[in-house]
Amino acid sequence: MRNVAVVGVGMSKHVSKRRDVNIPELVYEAVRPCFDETGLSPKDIDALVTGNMPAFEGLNTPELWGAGYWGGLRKPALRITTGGTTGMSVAHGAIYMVASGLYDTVLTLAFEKQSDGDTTMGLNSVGLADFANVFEYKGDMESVTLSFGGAIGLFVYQAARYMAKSGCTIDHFDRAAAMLRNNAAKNPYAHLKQPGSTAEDIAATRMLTYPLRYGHTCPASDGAVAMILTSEDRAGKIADKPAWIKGLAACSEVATAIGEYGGGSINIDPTEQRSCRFAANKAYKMAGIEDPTREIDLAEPYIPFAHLLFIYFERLLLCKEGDAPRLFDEGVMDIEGDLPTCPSGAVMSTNAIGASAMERIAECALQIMGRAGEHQASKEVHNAVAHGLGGAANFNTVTVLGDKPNRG
Amino acid sequence: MDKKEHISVPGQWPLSSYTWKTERFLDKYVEGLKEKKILGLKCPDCGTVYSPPVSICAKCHTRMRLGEEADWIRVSEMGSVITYTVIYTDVAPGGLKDLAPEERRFFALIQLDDVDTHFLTELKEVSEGEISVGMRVQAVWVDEPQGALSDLAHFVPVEWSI
Amino acid sequence: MQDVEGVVELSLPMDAAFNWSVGAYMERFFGGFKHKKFLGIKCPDCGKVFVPPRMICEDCFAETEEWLELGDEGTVEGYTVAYVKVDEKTGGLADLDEPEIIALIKPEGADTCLIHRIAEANPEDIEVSMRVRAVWAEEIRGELADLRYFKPAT
Amino acid sequence: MMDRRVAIVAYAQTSYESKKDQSREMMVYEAVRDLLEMAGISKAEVDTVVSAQNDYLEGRTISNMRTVGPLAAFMKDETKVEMDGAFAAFYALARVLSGVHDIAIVAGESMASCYPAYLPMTWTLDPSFDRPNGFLNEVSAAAIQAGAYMERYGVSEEQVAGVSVKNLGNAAKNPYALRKMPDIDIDSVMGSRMLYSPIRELNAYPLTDGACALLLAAEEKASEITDKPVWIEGVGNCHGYYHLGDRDLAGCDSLKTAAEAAYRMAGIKDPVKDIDVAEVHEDYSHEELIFYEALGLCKEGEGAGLLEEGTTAMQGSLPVNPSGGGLSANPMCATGLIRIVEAAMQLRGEAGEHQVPGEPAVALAHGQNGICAQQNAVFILRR
Repeated sequence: MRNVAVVGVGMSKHVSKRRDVNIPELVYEAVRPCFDETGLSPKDIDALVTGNMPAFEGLNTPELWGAGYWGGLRKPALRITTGGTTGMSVAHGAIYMVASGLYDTVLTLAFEKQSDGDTTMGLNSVGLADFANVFEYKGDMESVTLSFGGAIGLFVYQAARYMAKSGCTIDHFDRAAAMLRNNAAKNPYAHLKQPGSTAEDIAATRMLTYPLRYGHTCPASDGAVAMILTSEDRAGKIADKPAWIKGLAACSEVATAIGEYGGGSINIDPTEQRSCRFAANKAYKMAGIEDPTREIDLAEPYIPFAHLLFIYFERLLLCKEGDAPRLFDEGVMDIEGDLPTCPSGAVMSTNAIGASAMERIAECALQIMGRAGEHQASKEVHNAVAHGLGGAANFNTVTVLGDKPNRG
Repeated sequence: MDKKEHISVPGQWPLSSYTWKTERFLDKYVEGLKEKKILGLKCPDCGTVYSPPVSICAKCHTRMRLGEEADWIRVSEMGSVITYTVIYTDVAPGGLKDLAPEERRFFALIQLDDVDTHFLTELKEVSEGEISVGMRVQAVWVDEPQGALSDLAHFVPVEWSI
Repeated sequence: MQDVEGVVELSLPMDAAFNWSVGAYMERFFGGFKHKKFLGIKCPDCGKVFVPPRMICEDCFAETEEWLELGDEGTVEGYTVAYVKVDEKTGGLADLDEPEIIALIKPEGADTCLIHRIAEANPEDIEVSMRVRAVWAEEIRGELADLRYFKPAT
Repeated sequence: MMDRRVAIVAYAQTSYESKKDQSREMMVYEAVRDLLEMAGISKAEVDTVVSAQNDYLEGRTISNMRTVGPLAAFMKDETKVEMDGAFAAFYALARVLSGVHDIAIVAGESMASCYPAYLPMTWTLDPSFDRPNGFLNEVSAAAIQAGAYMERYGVSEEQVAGVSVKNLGNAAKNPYALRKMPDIDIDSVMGSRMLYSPIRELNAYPLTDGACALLLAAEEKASEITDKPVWIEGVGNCHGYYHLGDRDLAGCDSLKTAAEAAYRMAGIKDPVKDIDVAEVHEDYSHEELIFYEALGLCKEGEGAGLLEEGTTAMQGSLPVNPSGGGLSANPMCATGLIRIVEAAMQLRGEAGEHQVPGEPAVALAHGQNGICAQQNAVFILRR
């Protein structure tokens, strides 16, 4: 694949309600800084690749409306939507546009304006048809609705099994949440900032559904992210220190917990995340990374719930299975640690859903460029891994970034 | 961000205007439940056993043979807890309300013996201290099965083991 | 092997509700309705005047800034006579009792058109470049519904 | 511009119906099963899967979550383009060109019998004005466009009806088509129910259930799979103005730009001479005339003449839509992909009764997205 560089990154501030702007205007706040910082204008852009979580805002293909606001008029356009993974699936689309040789410089962006929409019904609509069949065959609807109230429904099952397999406790989740809240406080784009948050503060929040507490969950945000990607021959002219795309992969399994139309699911163990390991292996191989535990300097996994910090640290092959809680205890994942993980504060602190997975790449790029500011990792970042999660924890996407392009 | 009243326009996504269609892969399964039998459906290509059944095997991209007697097998009423949850809160007017310990309910993903899939069910006759991943459980039937998914009322811990 | 025939058809009585922010530019546009005027906005680069107003000129990628008062008259640039409408529930095309005129109308002083209804006119009397004038609600609130329809400006 | 040669090596279509007696999952499964069967490969050999689906057509968000199995995408690098299928093919092409993937499944599908007909497209409208006003929808927008085109160039309703007569007559020979009308004439179009003037029922696409799939392969794999590869020589893709009131409705600038890009890449100098057969994605009959002009098959305003002189008829020198086009079947998200598949079938000489004469060597296929073809994708194929 042709080398691809991230040369511009822009993000809007993320808050719970931006009632003063419409969707194209909100996204423009992420796009404008990309152009300002690179000195490029839409004339320099060959294509636009976009997406958001479909069906959350009640707008069908909002790019039809917005792309002109973002410099996309008369450009090739591609809308990609895959659920929670959307932001990274979109970025992968943009990477392939450049890697294919079809285009040289591509603007990519992802967004969500949750305050316009009905997130709960949006999420429920994932399974409406499946639940309808359970209803049709006179299943116990109460158990379905009680145990699947929103996205948390699935993740509690995952968290409980991970605890049993790894031997970690809810206390780990409390401390992970506190670390992420503190990291977010250093990130100017983050939504939920709680400087000085402690594990005790998190532990004092209400248990929603065992084993996850309110303090282990993510907010609903309005926000957007944009990036400019370009080919190797152009990158040096645009940015002094671009971040390079070294590897990418996605992998899809079937949904866990409730199968299609109420059928059984072969995705038996929701903590196994075989698709994540599979994608990570492929992406590392492309990047020439043989031992991610040593060669990866920083990770931005997709963590909307606290327990996922441990699961994805392991499934991204950054340690042996079951070791994540111990490494966390040793401070490895801290901003000052050996393998800083989610210095941005993660999706747990900022969740404009469609944008979230692209923000993982954007955050890795900022860290490699040395432009993360207060949440810049202490160690020098040569290689970083970004991750996206979607569907019913059955879509995984992985992107490996580095400070040097691939050779050979 | 700001306190000013902003103009917004209301709208709807009328999900009630949609129809979804699915194959009748649960017909024979609920017929089995009526006779207090749990049936599984075996993929004719890779042999994966689904219970409840499905119409397509994702693993090997094969259409399941819903009309083929030989592919339907009776499976065990016993299985293991893959994972579980305890419901601590419920939706109430004005937000969530905490449930008292005796009101809390248990749900689990269960994998039946001889089956390659899991499904969601309620666990009863169990306490928060007892429930665990890997716990052996067995099916409890309603007294008079109707040929409905709810005939398989819930699961309880297995009191004995071999 | 006997195949299992037919499908299960499912539906559920559930809808999702939304509330879209119109943004600062459209808020100001609706503010103009209080004075029975269309407000347009001009691109600082190419000078094009947009109605409805918007933040960006797509051609120039420039932020618009200069607001213009355009009155409430315009010309018909295109139209259709509707014999049906989209049913809000089924989405199908349901017959209208009376045909309705839907037109592209370019407000005087604007370079773009908006789409609205023309009433107090027979379909056969409508033609491209005829002048029309807005008819406003009796009680003006500064919202979309203030603009009821257009009629021929004779 | 393309470092690697990529070919269409297999294709599959379901029959197009107004109400299929199966789930959309089974419909997709059958299309992909037939595709793999034609290619003679197993799921294991596929590297990546790109689907075209729209959540407002499916009535559930993350609509690709439940089609992983049917798409043969289990444990694959799978993704979804929420646009017409031609754009999914465009993305899959980029994936193979990058060298990361060698074999890609592309599939598009929808079931109009399950979604509320014309409502999903109204949800693409500006929520601060056009959507709450309720005047605009895809049909009324198309009618305003048809009126603008006819007014500009003095084209009559009968001339526009000629497109329906050609396409629906062609469709009678296409085994997959939904609307087959071997005996159609101008009078039957002019006598059909008036919807929004000048658009009548037979000027508009039929609501359709259906799925379509194709297989792309890099050169070295293509020769293993087929001895009749159809090469993708050029692609173009373009996003145009959103607001109907901003556009020059009598033309289609974004298609013109997309076509120019595709021609440049494929080395097409004179489309009329260089292209042997075309499949365009028209939702309404007047669109096909506008598309002739935007594609450079004739001068602006001469689309009706091109049709009338028979150039675009099945036996003409540049047949357009021998399959019957979107007027004969329009499963949204699949329609543009069907155009690519039909074009490939023509180049392989496998179109059966609707095969055009003269062993075509170069074909054009087109897909559109958004109201009045706001976004367009163009493919140039060569056998």
